[in-house]
Amino acid sequence: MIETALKALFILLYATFVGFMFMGIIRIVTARIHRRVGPPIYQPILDTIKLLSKKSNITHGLIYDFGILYAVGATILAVMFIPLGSIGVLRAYGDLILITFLLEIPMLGIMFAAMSSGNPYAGIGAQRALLTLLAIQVPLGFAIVALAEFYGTFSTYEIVMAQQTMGWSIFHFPLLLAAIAYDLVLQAMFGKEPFDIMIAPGEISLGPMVEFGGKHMGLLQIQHAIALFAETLFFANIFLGGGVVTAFSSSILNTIAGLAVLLVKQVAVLLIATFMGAIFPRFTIDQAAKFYWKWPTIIAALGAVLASL
Amino acid sequence: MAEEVKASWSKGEEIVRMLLEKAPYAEGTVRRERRLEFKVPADRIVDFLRTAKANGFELLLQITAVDWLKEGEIELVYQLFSISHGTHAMVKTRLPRDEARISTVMDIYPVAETYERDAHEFFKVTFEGNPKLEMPWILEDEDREVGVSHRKDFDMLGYVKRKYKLLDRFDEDKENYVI
Amino acid sequence: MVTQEELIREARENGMELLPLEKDTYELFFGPQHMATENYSLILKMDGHRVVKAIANPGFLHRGFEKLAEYRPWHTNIALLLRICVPEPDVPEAIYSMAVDELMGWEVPERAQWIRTTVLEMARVSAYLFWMMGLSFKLGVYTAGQWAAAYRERFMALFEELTGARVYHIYTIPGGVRRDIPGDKWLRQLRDTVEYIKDKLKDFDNLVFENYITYRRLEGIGVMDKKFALNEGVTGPNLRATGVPYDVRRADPYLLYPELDFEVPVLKEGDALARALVRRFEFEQDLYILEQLLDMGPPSGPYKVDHPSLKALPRFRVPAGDAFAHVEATKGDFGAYVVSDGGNKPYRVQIRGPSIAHGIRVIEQLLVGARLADVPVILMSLDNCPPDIDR
Amino acid sequence: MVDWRLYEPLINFARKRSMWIVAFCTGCGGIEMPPLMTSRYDLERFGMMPNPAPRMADLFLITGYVTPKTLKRIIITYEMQPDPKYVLAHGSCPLNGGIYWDAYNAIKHLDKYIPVDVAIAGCMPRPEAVMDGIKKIMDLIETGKADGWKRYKENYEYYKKNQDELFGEGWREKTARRWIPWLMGREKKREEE
Amino acid sequence: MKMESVKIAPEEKVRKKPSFLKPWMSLKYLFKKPVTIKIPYEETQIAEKYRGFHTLNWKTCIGCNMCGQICPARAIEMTWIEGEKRPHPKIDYGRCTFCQFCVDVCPTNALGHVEHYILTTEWKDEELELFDWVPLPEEMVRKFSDYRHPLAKIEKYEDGRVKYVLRDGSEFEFKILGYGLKPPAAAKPKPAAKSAEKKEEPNPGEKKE
Repeated sequence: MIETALKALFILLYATFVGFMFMGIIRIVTARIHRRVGPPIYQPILDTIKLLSKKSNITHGLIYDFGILYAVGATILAVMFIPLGSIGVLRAYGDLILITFLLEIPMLGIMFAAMSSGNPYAGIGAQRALLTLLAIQVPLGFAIVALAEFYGTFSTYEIVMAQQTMGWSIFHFPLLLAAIAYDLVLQAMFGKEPFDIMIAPGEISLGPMVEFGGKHMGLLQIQHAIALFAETLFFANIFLGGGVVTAFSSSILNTIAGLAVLLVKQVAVLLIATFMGAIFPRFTIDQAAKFYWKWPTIIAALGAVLASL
Repeated sequence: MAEEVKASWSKGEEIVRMLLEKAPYAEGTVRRERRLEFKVPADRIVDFLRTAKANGFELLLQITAVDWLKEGEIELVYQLFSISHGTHAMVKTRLPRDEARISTVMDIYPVAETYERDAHEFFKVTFEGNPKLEMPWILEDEDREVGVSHRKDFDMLGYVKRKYKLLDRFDEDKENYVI
Repeated sequence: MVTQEELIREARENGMELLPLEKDTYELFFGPQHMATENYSLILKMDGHRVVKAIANPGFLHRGFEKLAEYRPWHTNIALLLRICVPEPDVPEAIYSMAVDELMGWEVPERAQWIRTTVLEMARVSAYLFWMMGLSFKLGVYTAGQWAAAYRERFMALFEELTGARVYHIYTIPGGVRRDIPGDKWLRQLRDTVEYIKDKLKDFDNLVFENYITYRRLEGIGVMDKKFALNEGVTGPNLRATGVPYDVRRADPYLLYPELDFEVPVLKEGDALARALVRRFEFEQDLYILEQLLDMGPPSGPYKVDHPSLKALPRFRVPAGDAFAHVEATKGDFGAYVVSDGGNKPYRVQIRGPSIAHGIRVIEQLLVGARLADVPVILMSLDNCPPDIDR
Repeated sequence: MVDWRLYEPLINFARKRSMWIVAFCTGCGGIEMPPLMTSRYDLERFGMMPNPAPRMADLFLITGYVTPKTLKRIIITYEMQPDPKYVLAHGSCPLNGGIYWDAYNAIKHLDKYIPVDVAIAGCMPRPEAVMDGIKKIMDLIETGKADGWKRYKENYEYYKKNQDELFGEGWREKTARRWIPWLMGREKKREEE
Repeated sequence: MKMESVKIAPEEKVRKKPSFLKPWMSLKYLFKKPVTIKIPYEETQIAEKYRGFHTLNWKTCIGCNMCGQICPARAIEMTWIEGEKRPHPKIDYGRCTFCQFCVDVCPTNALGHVEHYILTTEWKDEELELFDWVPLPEEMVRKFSDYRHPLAKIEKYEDGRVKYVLRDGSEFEFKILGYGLKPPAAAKPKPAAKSAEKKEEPNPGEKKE
């Protein structure tokens, strides 16, 4: 029991820290493409400390506070279900659909909070977030179905284990299609261009986040960091073979090596998203929905059909 | 030298002649190359601008109001530009200062609505038929109530002193200035 | 807290008609504290994410230039009036100076004309870079925006060398310019910069003007037709994007433009994409014009009129009369109407910013039916500059 | 109970290195903001970036002159920002009117209406000068001397009196309701027909 | 709607082709050197004759008030200083727009300008005094090469004495007799009126806070 609790704590701390580093990496890489120096890598941590140390805090009622906690809680729960190399707390129950669901519902929590603030921009942002959520469901579902059909299981851990013998998922053609679709979906989950429609600073002033300040925003930053970690981790697990290393005799070394391998894969996923974000303008919401229901859906559906053959 | 240019721009003379034929109530001159000037009585301005637009003056660039305090008149200058003739034209008209009313030219040049709002705000010229004159424009309500305007008799410095109290941070009485 | 009944009662007492907004619409105050509008406000009535009605609310930058100019000596007004157009402050300087030159009957020396033309073109290029930055930021390609802002700095440095200030140059004065070109080194630098920007334009093409998503975003929004544009007093690239080849540099030539060779881009569609492409092409043409000017080289001679009244500026007087001068700015037709009564201060100065036509009625009509996401893009594709409107 | 004073240096460091700026170009100095924020001078090295929402912003740059119409929005925006918040006034105009010393529509002394922490000279200030001002604010934050937000709370009556004197009582409500009849106008006509 | 001599660009030159792949080309800048100038750690090059703070040659200034007349912001006030025959301009950087028309019109070239442009103060009345000064001679300003305002502090005394403390510690002291074009109250006979006027001056600063 204590071991499980310790593991959970470790995962949480690791996820938060690495998530913040990921945020820093995104900012630095974006800055380099912009031809500038960019902030130090620990900048998101400073931002969060500053936000949490704000002296005044505005709240708009119970739902407003609850929504954020809900988002943070759901994200933490999602991290627990995803196998992190050989460490895992609830990985045995790590159902693909469950994790996908848990990765999406933080958006709902933020939306609750945003809606209760009464700011029209937050309302528009929440609408857009909802539509984005709706739009990504279809390709996401097909991608998951493709995975499940191919491996014959819904368990993430089993998929990771299966990849150790069969090779990474993306080396199989049907799953490559699913991976491409899923990567496009990830772009929306990260909130990066061309699908950062719900934030859209130039249009609706950060959308749902417009009313958050101080500690609420600080918590959201933490949530964002963990979510970043969880999403990349999930992708690395189901498509890039996860981080199972058995080369060393010591289990601790194996674990560390597994984490390192995972980290490299996660950063790769992150970089692709960053690159795409740096060079594409933002879609409008109807264009994004149409896009998701067209290309990624077709690709993912093709993958699912091929996988089931 | 300027005289020569004026004389040599025969195309301008032609345009003026053509316009004056259709609008005999106006006076027109060629100032220099690509600068025409018309003087129109205030009650015929709509007719004149309609004629002008039909004859190639497509753009209304601005409506300028000039307050001639000594004459007691407000001069409205309609800056037209003709793309087809490649010339600019000022259409000038004069209104009495105390009762500055003129009919709007919105139905000819819709953009005049904006310019008229501007002229109404700062020169208190009433353009009959413009529905948006009373709409908030640049000034705030409190300024409008006090009567801020660009007319010559508006005492700007006095108003500024009343409104902002202290004028100078470092020196209370910078009245010592001579300009 | 005021209840709704109280509000309604109060409104009725004050003669305000307060009707409940239709059920499925809501108001949105778009600006001035907003990234897409620079201190300019739009009041939108929204139905979902479509705009039902838009009202422009200018005046946040109003300082009463036209009144202030009546209190300051002729030359000093340069330092004041250039604040009307912040992205390209040389344009108000130039038009005011041209109008005063006409009133004085001065023929500006050739060297001064060359410098003025060069400064105007440099201002155009840097303003276009600024516009590119704005468009990219509003579209969400932050990369291009960051580059554009960085490359614009090269022109700022050149301006600094030439005029002694980065943004507010206060350089063009009636009768010529304030100081001479700092030397051949500056000309070489200018040529290098032009080459550099020309090279970098390819990157902008790749990233913005040939980007698939840019096309999806810009196509078919904010469509104007020729008749509408002419009626609404639209000028500049916005008018050319509807198919009217009106360019002040050709229609009413000034300075050295009759001798220069450049093409006027004209497109038919009149949507945001056409406006963006027209602007992009003009940017290229401006670089070409700068090259021609450099090939021409500055003519020798004085850089300002030799006139005794320029010795004692506070007592500089202008004969009575009025004059209108206008130039082609990146935003459109920028004009000044100057009236003198023979005194040492102008009797009346009116500056005609292009945005007064673009920013009020055109915006209000183009936005009806647009998506909320298109609002910043339409604003930017019209290149609306609020200080022009407010003055 | 944790003694937060122990963490004060860390918190102050975080505050000084992560100032988010309200995206509000109040005047002509706004044109020098893009070079400062973007690749050329890149303020993000210090963790500063323009933030569209005032609720999470710390630093308010008053970029140049302020007209009464803008000042109303500035005050509202300033009050929306969470404490601690800092104000940096650019150039001559907020200090003593600048070139608009006799303009009927420009504020002469900004500090009568909202507290200002740092003043910089210039018209308009070069990016380097703005950077110097920001550096100064950073120093003040580190030593805990950037107390504009405290002053605003303590002397609220003074500021409110000045604001009300300029705009008239009840200006907030008046400004909010100003446009309602014009938003409705067309609907009413349609109903009548 | 034809205009003579307009060269219209062919449409295909204006138009571009949308592409999905070309934007990826811009990723090459990931590995290029940033263009950032790292202020404040890196010095930027200021152009020669950049319009910065003023300098005044106290010996050649004839107090003609040409600068005061041309100033668009009325930032210049003629100041009578003890020991000087003619008044000298006092420049208020709370108003100055750095147009330097005053330098252009100065008949004896006494008023000049340097490239220095940085003046940053806390918003406190005693520090804001720095914004209002009688310019110092050029060599005293040029001494500092970091483009900052030369003064560290301005101390004002009751009797009109003003002490400028430069940033290197040296001091510059003089006594202000009064303002305006005319000699203040006939200079000598009525010192009482003068001091009354001067007492008024530091007061508003103290009153406010």
